[in-house]
Amino acid sequence: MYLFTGKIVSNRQLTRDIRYLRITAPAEFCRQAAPGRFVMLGCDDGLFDPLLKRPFGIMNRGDDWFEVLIKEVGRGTLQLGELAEGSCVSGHGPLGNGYPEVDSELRSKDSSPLILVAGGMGIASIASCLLFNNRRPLNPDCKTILLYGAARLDELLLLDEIEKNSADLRIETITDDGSSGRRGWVTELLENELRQHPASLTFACGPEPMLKNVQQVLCKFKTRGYLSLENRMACGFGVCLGCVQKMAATGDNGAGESAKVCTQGPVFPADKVVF
Amino acid sequence: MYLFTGKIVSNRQLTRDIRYLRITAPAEFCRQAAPGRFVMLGCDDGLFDPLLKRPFGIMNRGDDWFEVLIKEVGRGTLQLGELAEGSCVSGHGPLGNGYPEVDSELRSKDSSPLILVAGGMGIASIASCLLFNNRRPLNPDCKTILLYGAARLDELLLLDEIEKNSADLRIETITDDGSSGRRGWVTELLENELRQHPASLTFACGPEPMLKNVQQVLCKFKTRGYLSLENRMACGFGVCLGCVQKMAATGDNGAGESAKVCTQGPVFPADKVVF
Amino acid sequence: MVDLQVEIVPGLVLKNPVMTASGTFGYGREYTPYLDIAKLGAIITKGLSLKPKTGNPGTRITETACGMLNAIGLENIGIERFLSDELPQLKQLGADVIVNIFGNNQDDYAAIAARLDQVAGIKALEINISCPNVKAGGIQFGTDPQAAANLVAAVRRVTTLPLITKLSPNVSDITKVAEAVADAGSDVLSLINTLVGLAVDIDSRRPLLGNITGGLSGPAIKPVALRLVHQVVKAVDIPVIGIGGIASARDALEFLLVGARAVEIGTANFINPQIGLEIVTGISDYLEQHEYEKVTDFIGSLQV
Amino acid sequence: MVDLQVEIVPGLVLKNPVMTASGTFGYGREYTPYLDIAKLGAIITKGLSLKPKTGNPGTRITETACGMLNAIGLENIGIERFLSDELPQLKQLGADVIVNIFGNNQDDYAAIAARLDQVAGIKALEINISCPNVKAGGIQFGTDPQAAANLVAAVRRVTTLPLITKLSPNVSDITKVAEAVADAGSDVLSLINTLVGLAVDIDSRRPLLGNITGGLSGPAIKPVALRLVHQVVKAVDIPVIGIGGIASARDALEFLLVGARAVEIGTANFINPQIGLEIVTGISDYLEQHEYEKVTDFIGSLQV
Ligand SMILES: Cc1cc2nc3c(=O)[nH]c(=O)nc-3n(C[C@H](O)[C@H](O)[C@H](O)COP(=O)(O)OP(=O)(O)OC[C@H]3O[C@@H](n4cnc5c(N)ncnc54)[C@H](O)[C@@H]3O)c2cc1C
Ligand SMILES: Cc1cc2nc3c(=O)[nH]c(=O)nc-3n(C[C@H](O)[C@H](O)[C@H](O)COP(=O)(O)OP(=O)(O)OC[C@H]3O[C@@H](n4cnc5c(N)ncnc54)[C@H](O)[C@@H]3O)c2cc1C
Ligand SMILES: Cc1cc2nc3c(=O)[nH]c(=O)nc-3n(C[C@H](O)[C@H](O)[C@H](O)COP(=O)(O)O)c2cc1C
Ligand SMILES: Cc1cc2nc3c(=O)[nH]c(=O)nc-3n(C[C@H](O)[C@H](O)[C@H](O)COP(=O)(O)O)c2cc1C
Ligand code: FES
Ligand code: FES
Repeated sequence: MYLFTGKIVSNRQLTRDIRYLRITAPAEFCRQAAPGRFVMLGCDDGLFDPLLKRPFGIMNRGDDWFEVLIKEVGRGTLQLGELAEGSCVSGHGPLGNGYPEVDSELRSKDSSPLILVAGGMGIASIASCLLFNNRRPLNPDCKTILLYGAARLDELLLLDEIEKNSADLRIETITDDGSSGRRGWVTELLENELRQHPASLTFACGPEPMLKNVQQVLCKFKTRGYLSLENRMACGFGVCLGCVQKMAATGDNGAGESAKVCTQGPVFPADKVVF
Repeated sequence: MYLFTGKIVSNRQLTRDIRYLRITAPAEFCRQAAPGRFVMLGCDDGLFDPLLKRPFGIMNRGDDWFEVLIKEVGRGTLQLGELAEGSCVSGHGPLGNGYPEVDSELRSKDSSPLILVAGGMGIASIASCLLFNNRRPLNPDCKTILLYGAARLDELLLLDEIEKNSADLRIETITDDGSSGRRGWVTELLENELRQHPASLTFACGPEPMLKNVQQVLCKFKTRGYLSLENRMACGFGVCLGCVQKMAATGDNGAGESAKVCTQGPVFPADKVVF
Repeated sequence: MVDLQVEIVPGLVLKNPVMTASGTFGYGREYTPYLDIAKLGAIITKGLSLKPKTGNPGTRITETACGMLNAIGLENIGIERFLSDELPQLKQLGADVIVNIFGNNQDDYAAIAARLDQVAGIKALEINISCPNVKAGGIQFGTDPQAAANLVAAVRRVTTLPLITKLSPNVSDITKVAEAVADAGSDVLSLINTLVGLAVDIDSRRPLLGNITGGLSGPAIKPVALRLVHQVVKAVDIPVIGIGGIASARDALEFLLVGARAVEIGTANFINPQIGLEIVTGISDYLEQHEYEKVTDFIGSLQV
Repeated sequence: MVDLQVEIVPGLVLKNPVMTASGTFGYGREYTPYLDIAKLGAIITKGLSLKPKTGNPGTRITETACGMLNAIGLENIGIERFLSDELPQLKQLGADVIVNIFGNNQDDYAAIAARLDQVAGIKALEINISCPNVKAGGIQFGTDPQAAANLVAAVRRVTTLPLITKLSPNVSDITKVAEAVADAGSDVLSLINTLVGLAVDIDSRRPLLGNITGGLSGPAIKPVALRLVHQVVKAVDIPVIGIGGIASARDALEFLLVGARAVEIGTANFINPQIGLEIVTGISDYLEQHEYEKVTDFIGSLQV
């Protein structure tokens, strides 16, 4: 966990309200960044509006930089999204647990695939599993399928980057309005896959309604999976208790009935989360 | 009076904490800008910290731009001073009365000079009398002397610009630490001049202690002058009553005992102001 | 077109629910270069007293995080000069005028109210029982339910104009004062006035304001204001006007949502003198987009 | 070297006047990756109750202009788990620990205080009589001088530890509560706890927090906090600790200037977990630059 001042290396506008930023960071931060971990970012201007830092998934990282995808939905994301190259940000991270390592223990059958499910901005977190791959490989003989749903075709982001970086990846996309060819929800794609590969391992990130659906689908197929949550956070390191999520009474994530998403998550076994 | 969004055309750093900004503005704003008038400026970011706009003297203006000198003394000036070229500001103005037109009525003897006294950042306001000159001339047969005091040599600003733009101008400088050659206060220079030209007309702008001294000197020589005040302002257009200054009981600036610096000033006859 | 008209009480119907708060809109005329003040729901004058008042000496304003402290001290031109020099022009401009009044004691308040009772062109009186910047008068009425009720009753006796009582937030239980003044004959409540605050300068080791303490206003206080409006709306049967930190149409709609029948814009006028009308338009646009026919359908529709 | 040590009361001497506020510093251990918690004046634990508590459902935090609202609902691990799982490590780390306590009623408070009385490694108790986010307990003690005094007296009877009573800002006259609890045996006062606030979402037409209202903290409330500290310092003879919106050494010095003998940093810890020590250093640097030999020479030196 590092507190640092980073510089915006580049800021690409992908859609009307989505930005793709590369930011400098200490080497140690980059080394500790693992798929599914996140960073708290704020503008480094000494002013108090916005007050708190905002959490973003670390989508990719190099030796001394990392990348985030920012959707401008309010004051904080708007301010960060509009930062010019060369501007400074205050960063804090990497935080959270990240996705589990995909080893044989996690997968019940080695031939069954790893299914990554991304809804909307959930791609930022999910993409880290693929983009980090060339540095810290997932189990090499693990086939991977990316199921990616968005509202419209132009919100299906970074597909080129992801394909380029991930050999042996199958990508299926779907959009709410059908503009990508297939119309519907990403959980329909998940059902299709699980029907064929019921012993798969699933990682999912996206809006809460989607995660609820993913949870139900996984439950129906009695198959294992992990959900990455995006609860509101004030601190990001376990002290404000603002981000807690109800959890099933027993299990490996905390003894009690709730867990701090920032430190015990954001990635939880799908069957533990109580929405 | 215009509300407008201006763009930073250029931002030159003159000293460690002083910036020289050129900002775009509507043509009508520029036409109405007169020496000694001011503009309220704030960052156009939709955020509430800083909350209020800040007042700055309009030092110069063209057809669709104006210039200000900003000394970074707190949150507001720091934010404005650090704005990159191309950034937007919210502007409101031109506000205030400005310096009176220098016609024969104002000056008791046509051969006696107009003395401009600037202390520190007061140069921004005072310089407008000179830099606007090429557009709206002061009385052409009026000789002008600029008396300019600052803390140190490197805080004597824009002397080249001013000389270039003002034919027939004599400039005397003085610094607190003597680094400009002469050590002392600008009011000493004023005393010297008034001793020689007791019928001069004086305009002065600078920190309050300096203006108090100027007032005393003018009083001693029984000569006419105007002071430009820089009271704290919330609105700049006469509605908050935050900027009022005590005034002598009678006179042409308001019936009462106080005046709003933003609308009745910032320039007042020196003998009316009660410090 | 969304119908923005709101009837606060039968004698006080506003063309839209957006007013400008006392002390932040001068006497109205100062704003004519920026907007057509006749298009506002109403303008509320700077607080007026029987005699002119010069206000507090020293520094009167200082900025704080997302807010400002003021200690103007209720400087004003007095009721007579207002009636002779300002009101005629406001009438001519077509503005709907509410006069904010204050005094040093109950008799002062009653005297101003009586003086204004028969004056044409005044839509209502707003009684300031809550200004934190004057020693006598003002806040002690605002924190004591009984004193507030007596004051309102005294004013009520001498005027037939709709009476709005402006409440102080600096109390343990605002509903006590609210109920007391409602019972005493106030037709409407408006809240909040400023929170009492202090700012100091560590270098000079002095308070930043001449008056030492001042009134905190601006976006910083909006959460407190919204909470108090919500509380008072639930506690009393008379209409409530929401004030505090409103700087956008969304802010104004938040107050309407919790049940305010109208709002007053204060500090935001200093930053953007056109904000009042921008908020009127913004409310209309929002309601149209969300398919409301009239603003009254939105008012008080909070689901808890 | 400036001497930063402050004696709050004879039994409570701090190496410097910078503490971390309850509920914003976890149980202390969470901050060890960021700073040496032994270098802080003291750390104050999350509010602890007799039994573990799960807190409020739904959204618990939302940001406001220069502030935040929280409605955590005093979730905590309970006093026994704190003593077994957390305190030993804090002792080992060398931290000076003040325990913040609350209960549903007077007996709860007394029971916790009694339990902690003989425990080594606790420097003082801070009694939270002012949390706005729980229905039973908390705020009703904080707004009623008599209830507050009874509570403090009950705690006083069962402990010899220095007692700090944490006051609510949501009152008409804070000096009444301050005097009452001082008379009842509180050694020290700390203030302010959060202001009660509300935030709503006009699109969903619902409150943004699960608990409806929440506690406002952060820079937005600093002027109100400073005013109340100033008021209480003048009203009582016992020492006062300042809290509210402190985010820099200058902010902390403002509270010391008006007479607080120490400060607590709250919300700012979330934004910068190292802020506590940065403020210690900043205070030292400022005082050195201004040629103070000890911080106690600066405390209370406001000239009005
Ligand atoms: C672990 C984690 C990882 C995240 N990763 C990314 C990412 O990679 N890219 C990205 O664009 N966003 C990500 N988010 C969401 C992002 O943090 C929020 O969008 C952001 O905090 C909103 O701040 P704001 O000031 O712009 O919005 P606000 O003005 O605070 O709110 C605007 C709107 O956004 C909603 N909102 C606010 N906070 C959240 C939140 N935490 N989750 C969902 N909705 C919220 C509000 O309800 C409101 O409707 C992540 C969140 C978490 C917790
Ligand atoms: C009519 C007028 C014209 C001005 N012209 C210029 C100009 O051309 N160039 C320029 O750099 N500045 C000018 N000023 C001063 C400038 O407005 C202030 O420096 C600025 O408002 C400070 O804002 P801040 O947020 O940076 O400082 P804050 O953080 O608000 O305060 C920082 C320090 O500045 C002091 N301060 C704040 N406001 C004022 C003020 N109005 N006057 C003096 N001291 C103040 C405070 O006491 C404090 O010590 C002018 C002021 C007025 C009223
Ligand atoms: C500079 C200033 C002067 C004020 N003067 C008065 C006044 O004369 N009478 C009054 O009732 N309220 C007065 N107020 C309070 C405002 O009307 C309003 O209640 C308060 O500022 C909160 O609203 P805001 O946050 O939108 O500013 C004044 C406020 C400010 C900022
Ligand atoms: C998330 C959060 C949780 C808090 N929990 C407690 C608590 O358990 N007990 C308590 O006495 N105060 C609690 N407080 C109040 C703080 O200790 C402090 O009084 C308040 O936040 C004002 O200080 P600040 O503006 O520096 O945050 C909490 C505050 C926050 C923001
Ligand atoms: S965000 Fe503060 S505890 Fe998780
Ligand atoms: S600055 Fe508001 S009246 Fe002058």
